[in-house]
Amino acid sequence: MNNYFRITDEFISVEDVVNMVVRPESGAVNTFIGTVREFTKGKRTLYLHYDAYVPMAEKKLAQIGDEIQTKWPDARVAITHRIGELHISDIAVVIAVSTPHRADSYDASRYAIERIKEIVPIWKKEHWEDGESWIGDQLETKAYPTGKPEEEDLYG
Amino acid sequence: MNNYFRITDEFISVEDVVNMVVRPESGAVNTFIGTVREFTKGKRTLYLHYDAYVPMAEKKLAQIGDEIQTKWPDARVAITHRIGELHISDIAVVIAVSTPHRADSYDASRYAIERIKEIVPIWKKEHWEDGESWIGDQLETKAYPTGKPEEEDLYG
Amino acid sequence: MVKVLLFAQFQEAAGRESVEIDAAGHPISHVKSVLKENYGILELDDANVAVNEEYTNMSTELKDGDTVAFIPPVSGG
Amino acid sequence: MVKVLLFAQFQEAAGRESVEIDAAGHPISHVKSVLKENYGILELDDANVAVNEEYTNMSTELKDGDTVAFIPPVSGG
Repeated sequence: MNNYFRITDEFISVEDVVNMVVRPESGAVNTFIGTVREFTKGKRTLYLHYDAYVPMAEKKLAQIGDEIQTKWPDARVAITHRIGELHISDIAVVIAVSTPHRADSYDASRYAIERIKEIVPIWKKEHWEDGESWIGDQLETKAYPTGKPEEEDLYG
Repeated sequence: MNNYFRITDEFISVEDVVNMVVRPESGAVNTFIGTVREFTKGKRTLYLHYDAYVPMAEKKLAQIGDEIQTKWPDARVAITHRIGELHISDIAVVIAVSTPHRADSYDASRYAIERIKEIVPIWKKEHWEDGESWIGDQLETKAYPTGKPEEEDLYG
Repeated sequence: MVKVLLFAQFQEAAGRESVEIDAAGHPISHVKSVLKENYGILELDDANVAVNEEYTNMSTELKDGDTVAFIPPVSGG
Repeated sequence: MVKVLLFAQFQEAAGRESVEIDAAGHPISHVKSVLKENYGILELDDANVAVNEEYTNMSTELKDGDTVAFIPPVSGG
């Protein structure tokens, strides 16, 4: 159970991730839980599929842990990200950060989710009522409909 | 299980509190978990005792929920605070806030814990190796040793 | 009569969870004086007060049947 | 030989998870050209690249036995 940075294709227990970081020196645990949202910009999601380059993704999660340790030496971090098919309200990611005092737990947790969205090789495919797309950026404004890239996506 | 703002004298399940706020419209849940820390300013805590004015404390937690709803209309909030005797690493409070997008979940969760520390009638008594004190402010710099208030605490 | 609730260090100082005081028609500051003089609760200057589970101030006039709570500095979370 | 890993939309465009390319001694940009021309992967300009699970850039020269991954814009979390 000491797998602090983990990609899994199974249900994530929030409690398991939290328990990895609770310890006598900490008084605060901040947890970020990403769940599958039904509507994005008015479009209804039916389900998602997450793909990952698993060994590299786990390395990059661990790197985020190291970055946090450098910025907040008293923090302890655990991150689990799920892949495969996920339905509405399913948990995709759980980040838990413990620190002695609360302010750092918020800041380090926020840092972790922002870095995940920048450097961890995981990809989300949205399945909508009228089609499907790999989502290509974190504002979720750019989608890549399978096999039909728009010219502006290629060269813009 | 729809008791969103709750004082309890039993173990708090993080999962239960999180599940109260997960819903199709949300994509993010931020959770703050307060745990009993062993050392504060070099002093070792053996255990804590939390007391509360229970009906008023639950009202004030609900008021914090209302304040968050006003500031972040898309948020849903649940807060459970434990009272009684707690030991090192036990969970004293769980706050869960769900929002459609992540930034709001962090901000609203942070708002909730700061407000708890301002307005909710709950008191913590620290039991140390060499004595015990009711803790009187949130910087934990001011303690009230039972029956022996310092003059500066009274009139300072 | 007014019911006065005591918590944390106030409860320990008085050795009881509540007292009944004949304070209808008086402001809360009157109850505060009684608690200091008759019940040995000395740290009341840092306290907040609530009537019927809502914060108020020391000048609030009490009615028969009110429940007053003296709230020491809080430390939840 | 160099192993080239394909993910997400690249995997779907090529219809396979990986290809082997005789690219030792060449920069990664060479592999990119091969993927465009021979495997129909057109959206490569937004991609990042990794060699042996670490990010690098298109000018990195490949060695025999390297594993190259083309990383589409990520969207975890």
